[in-house]
Amino acid sequence: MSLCVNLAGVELKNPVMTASGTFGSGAEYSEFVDLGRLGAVVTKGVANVPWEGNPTPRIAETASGMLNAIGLQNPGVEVFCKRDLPMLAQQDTRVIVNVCGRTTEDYLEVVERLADEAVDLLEINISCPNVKAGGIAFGQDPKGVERITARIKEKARQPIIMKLSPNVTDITEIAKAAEAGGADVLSLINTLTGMQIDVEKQCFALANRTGGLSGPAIKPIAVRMVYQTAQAVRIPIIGMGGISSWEDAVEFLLAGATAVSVGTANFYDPGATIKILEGIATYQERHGFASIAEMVGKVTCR
Amino acid sequence: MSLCVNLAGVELKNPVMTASGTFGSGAEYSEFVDLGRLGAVVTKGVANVPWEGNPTPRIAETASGMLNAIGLQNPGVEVFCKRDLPMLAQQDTRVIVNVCGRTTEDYLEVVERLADEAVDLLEINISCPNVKAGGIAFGQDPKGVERITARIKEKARQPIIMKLSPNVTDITEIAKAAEAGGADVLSLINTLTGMQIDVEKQCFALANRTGGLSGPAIKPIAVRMVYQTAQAVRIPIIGMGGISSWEDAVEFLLAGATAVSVGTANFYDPGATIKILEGIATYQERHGFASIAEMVGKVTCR
Amino acid sequence: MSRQKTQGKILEQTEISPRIYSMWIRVQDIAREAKAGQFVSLFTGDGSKLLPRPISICEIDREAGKIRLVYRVTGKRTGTAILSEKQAGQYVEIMGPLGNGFPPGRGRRPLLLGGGIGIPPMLQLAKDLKEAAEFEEKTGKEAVTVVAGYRDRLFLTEELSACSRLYLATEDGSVGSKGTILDAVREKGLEGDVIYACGPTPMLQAVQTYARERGILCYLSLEERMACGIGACLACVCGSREVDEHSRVKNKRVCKEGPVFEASEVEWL
Amino acid sequence: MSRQKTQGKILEQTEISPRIYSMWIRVQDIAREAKAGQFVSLFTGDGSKLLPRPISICEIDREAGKIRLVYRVTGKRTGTAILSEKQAGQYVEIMGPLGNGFPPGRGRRPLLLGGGIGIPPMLQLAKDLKEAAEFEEKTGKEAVTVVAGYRDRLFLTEELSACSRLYLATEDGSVGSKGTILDAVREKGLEGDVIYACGPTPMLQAVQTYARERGILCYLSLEERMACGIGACLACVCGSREVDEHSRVKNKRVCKEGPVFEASEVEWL
Ligand SMILES: Cc1cc2nc3c(=O)[nH]c(=O)nc-3n(C[C@H](O)[C@H](O)[C@H](O)COP(=O)(O)OP(=O)(O)OC[C@H]3O[C@@H](n4cnc5c(N)ncnc54)[C@H](O)[C@@H]3O)c2cc1C
Ligand SMILES: Cc1cc2nc3c(=O)[nH]c(=O)nc-3n(C[C@H](O)[C@H](O)[C@H](O)COP(=O)(O)OP(=O)(O)OC[C@H]3O[C@@H](n4cnc5c(N)ncnc54)[C@H](O)[C@@H]3O)c2cc1C
Ligand SMILES: Cc1cc2nc3c(=O)[nH]c(=O)nc-3n(C[C@H](O)[C@H](O)[C@H](O)COP(=O)(O)O)c2cc1C
Ligand SMILES: Cc1cc2nc3c(=O)[nH]c(=O)nc-3n(C[C@H](O)[C@H](O)[C@H](O)COP(=O)(O)O)c2cc1C
Ligand code: FES
Ligand code: FES
Repeated sequence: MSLCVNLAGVELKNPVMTASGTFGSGAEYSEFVDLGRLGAVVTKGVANVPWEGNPTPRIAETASGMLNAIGLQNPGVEVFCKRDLPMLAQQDTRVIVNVCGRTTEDYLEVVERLADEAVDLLEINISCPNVKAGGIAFGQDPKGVERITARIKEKARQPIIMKLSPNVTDITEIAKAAEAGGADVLSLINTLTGMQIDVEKQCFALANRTGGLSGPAIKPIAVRMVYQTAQAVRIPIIGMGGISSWEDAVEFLLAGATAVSVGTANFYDPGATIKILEGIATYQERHGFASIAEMVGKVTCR
Repeated sequence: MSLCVNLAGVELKNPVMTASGTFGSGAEYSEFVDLGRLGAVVTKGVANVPWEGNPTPRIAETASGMLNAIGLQNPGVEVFCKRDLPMLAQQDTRVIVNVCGRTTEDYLEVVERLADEAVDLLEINISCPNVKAGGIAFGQDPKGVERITARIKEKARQPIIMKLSPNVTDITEIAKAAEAGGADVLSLINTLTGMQIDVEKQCFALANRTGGLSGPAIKPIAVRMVYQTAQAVRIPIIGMGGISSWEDAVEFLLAGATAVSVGTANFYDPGATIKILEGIATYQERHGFASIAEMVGKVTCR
Repeated sequence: MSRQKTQGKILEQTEISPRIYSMWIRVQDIAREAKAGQFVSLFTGDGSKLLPRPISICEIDREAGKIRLVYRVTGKRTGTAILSEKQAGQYVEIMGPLGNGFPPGRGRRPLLLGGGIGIPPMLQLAKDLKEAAEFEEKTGKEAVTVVAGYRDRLFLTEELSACSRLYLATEDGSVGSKGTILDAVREKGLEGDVIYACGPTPMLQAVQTYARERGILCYLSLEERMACGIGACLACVCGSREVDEHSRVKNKRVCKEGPVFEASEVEWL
Repeated sequence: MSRQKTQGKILEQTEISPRIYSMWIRVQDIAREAKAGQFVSLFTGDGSKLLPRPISICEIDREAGKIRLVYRVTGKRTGTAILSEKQAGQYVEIMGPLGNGFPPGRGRRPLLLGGGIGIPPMLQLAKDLKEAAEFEEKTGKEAVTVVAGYRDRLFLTEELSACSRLYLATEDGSVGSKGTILDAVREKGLEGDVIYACGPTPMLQAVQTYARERGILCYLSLEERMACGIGACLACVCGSREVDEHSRVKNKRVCKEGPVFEASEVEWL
């Protein structure tokens, strides 16, 4: 019985990863989680230069979820390589760097800078709803998605994961465009654009007005999109959106994801990833699946 | 201090309505709610002929929400006019009939049949995710939306409300298309397409596989879409999606909705509409708004 | 316009068998109106689990203004798990009584068949039927036959045997007949001329066939996922033989026209 | 890798002033490590309210392995409302201690300024400072000056006056000085050479200016919305004067580098 999964030739010891932006660089959660037990650590988005992010308030709680508009604050790829990567390289886990940018050139600069670093995969965030330029603007139009994917694929030394936005009419169209552009793997979903208003102050709850909705609230949308995408493309999918328990993670695997990322759940249970991992293992055994691959996409009708 | 609102020349005594499909024809909830206190009752979708709907299970609970795939079961417009309308006509409230169809002709048939009935407004559902033909297929493409809106507007004796789907990349584009087609009012949002999987049975939780996500979980998305749409069109908006409390309702008004519909909340609190109505009135007084119109779109930055 | 969801005070909460809980709730209005076979909607109080949990009324104490519910905790982190953590003295949101109860079936010899978590509603029914039989001057509890089918662990047997001739069936045969309630009926040669049944769908299907073959009047209490519980949302339909008056298609609402249907009305999909 | 969210047993829950609750929680690990000025994350237990509620530690009883939190219920249906309904004997999910506490400021005369729900963390600090002063053989409680500002209703005054020279300010002047804590400081001519302040942002801004103008060392305890509470999500940043070592932009994390900052570091946005 094996928990290994394979993403574009990179073997992960198990399918449980962290969702970008919810796990810092890994260092903060290492007090709570043995990083070496995770399939992979996915870092916060990294840009070519330091980004300030948005003013506060940057988050708001919503029913079974939250809105965030961090705005991709990050110290830039240079600091990241010198400070954060060495710590990650010491861990017995795969390292996936999430890459963000305002222009295609920004992305390329980061991707090239990471070429010779100890990074296993690159996750390209073309779906952040919280920045003015770049981010989601790239991720909502199939032609644009194909173009930027191809440009990045050309330069990337590591396999690339394109991270897709759920704020689209037809996720399969976007997914197929990324595949056509040469994506090795797809990550979905990023957050759904949302808004909260403070009715007593009559103002937006977030300084940025809108933010990205994450957490259990969005899980049904995420599962649907993973399922639809799995029917439409041949490359592997990393599923995420509201995963809090092993049952949630298995739901994504059955829907067609090869691996899963745990995001918002880390905030209310720093040990969530490990509990999920253990739950998947027990489930796998109970149902007699020899490998995770056997579970992937196994949902059927009644 | 007045609670009245005006939708395309039709005066409602207050901005609180029921969301289609969650309140039956009104009769069922009349044991719990004095229908005469509501701004309007919006009926379950009505088609030209009886519809069977989908097989069960038709619903599933999700975190702070639910999925439904009722599939627009309805007894057809003929039975509706003879059995349900007379009861509604006796209530001191506005009657809004939600209209569904598989083809444009289906919609037109219903609209024409209702021309001389005691119906104040028609709400045209071009956004149901749970039927194979019609429904959402009409609601995701701007050209299609404009075309069907224009066809219906031509025939409709009552003002028409176009009910929009949130499963789109850009809600303002769809909203503008409906406005261009002659819509008098917009309703948003309908449900978001979602899926749930039973991990022990390894099957879809709903017989229909996918269903529409409603309830508090989707409120941030709905508020955002109402806000964006209010910036983009000049016709009034009926806001809905997860409204459970008066605070939620006020959030939609501040975001730019002229009236609000209460849907899923009826299921867990049959008296929700009245509590919301009373809460809005208190809020209005506390903040010294002379009319609801003064509150509409009043959200500001910090 | 007078009905509302209300707060019921929990008077007693006991685990009467592994993961099976019995809860007595003080809720005057419901106790006053309730009939055997009706159900209530319980709400979890947790903001993430909003839908009602439909639970059959197991016993009614009209004088004391209280009702008893017996329910199964279906898993960890479920709504019923949350309900089971509430303690005597706390309140639970409740709405009801909902649906239609079991029709009396006067003058007939009743045979009550309950399977698993379908057993609880049989208790109030048995009590009512026994009382009716006594009123008609028949021999009290001998007039009512109950067959209760369990997987392995028993519950409510004392209460049931106090008001009926009780037969048991268990899957492994550890107590009573081995097999299903129908196995017990056959083994013991039990008879009746009106059947009331509640339990899992395969059991109800078997009972439907059994009754049809013998031409016995039969009532089935059905289960379906519910959202409103009052007939408005059309979530909970079951197939009906005839085009239904309300739906104009062959769909009856379990919460409104049911949960109890005459077996011949029901068409399984 | 040893830290986790844990279950703390509620030992006492009291409403000490309208909508202000005091809760003693048994939670050994936190009590052992905690310092004045640190905070904990409390979780509501409700599946719809997932984010932590950051609450300052008000008192620490290391021997008994318990901590005291004093918190305000901010409205109906809020997370704090749910927390306030829990009773002694029940458990609450808790994580901590988090952030950095108040630095000792040895040998100086401390002036503690607490406004509203910023008062609670001043209690443990005052106790610690009094003890330190006694150790340095200064006149116990006279060595510590606390000014507590309230809207109208008081709380924690007995505990504070037991370990400090306590001055009060109320908005309407019903008790103590009329106005803000700084009005009280001026009115009573209070002095100190290290200031510790916690309270609403406008108060902290005024204290920052006051300290700067007088060249007094000053520590502010800041508030910001939090998601992770441990420095990972970057939700809770505040503007800092210098480019921060972690962020490489002028953003410090209130949960990690804070919640206590030297006043001169903080740049309000
Ligand atoms: C008319 C009627 C009477 C019932 N009487 C009893 C009874 O007396 N005792 C008892 O233990 N159970 C009874 N049930 C079944 C009971 O409603 C479910 O076991 C319960 O709703 C499961 O909720 P949960 O919180 O444990 O599960 P969750 O998994 O948290 O439930 C998720 C959702 O699915 C629904 N659901 C899950 N299983 C069922 C089911 N079998 N039937 C209907 N809805 C379901 C829940 O109501 C909820 O909306 C009855 C059902 C019906 C329809
Ligand atoms: C370091 C720190 C220490 C604090 N110490 C105390 C204390 O000792 N006593 C006390 O009463 N309060 C304290 N607060 C404020 C307290 O965290 C909020 O009042 C509380 O989170 C509000 O939650 P709620 O459930 O009442 O409101 P809800 O409206 O249900 O909260 C919704 C969301 O907003 C967040 N939120 C709302 N108001 C605030 C706020 N003012 N600051 C941060 N997050 C907020 C909540 O944490 C939650 O995520 C402290 C805040 C911080 C940052
Ligand atoms: C606070 C926060 C910050 C995030 N930052 C990033 C980011 O930098 N890059 C990215 O691709 N996604 C980011 N995300 C999106 C998550 O990686 C994930 O796609 C999303 O939250 C859905 O998963 P969840 O519901 O499990 O959180 C962020 C999410 C949150 C909540
Ligand atoms: C059970 C159910 C049935 C619905 N049926 C209809 C329908 O017939 N026509 C329609 O336009 N919308 C229908 N809707 C969508 C609602 O009217 C509403 O747009 C949506 O549920 C969001 O609001 P809510 O979150 O308050 O429920 C239905 C929703 C639910 C939950
Ligand atoms: S549950 Fe809504 S109609 Fe039965
Ligand atoms: S709350 Fe996450 S960094 Fe401070």
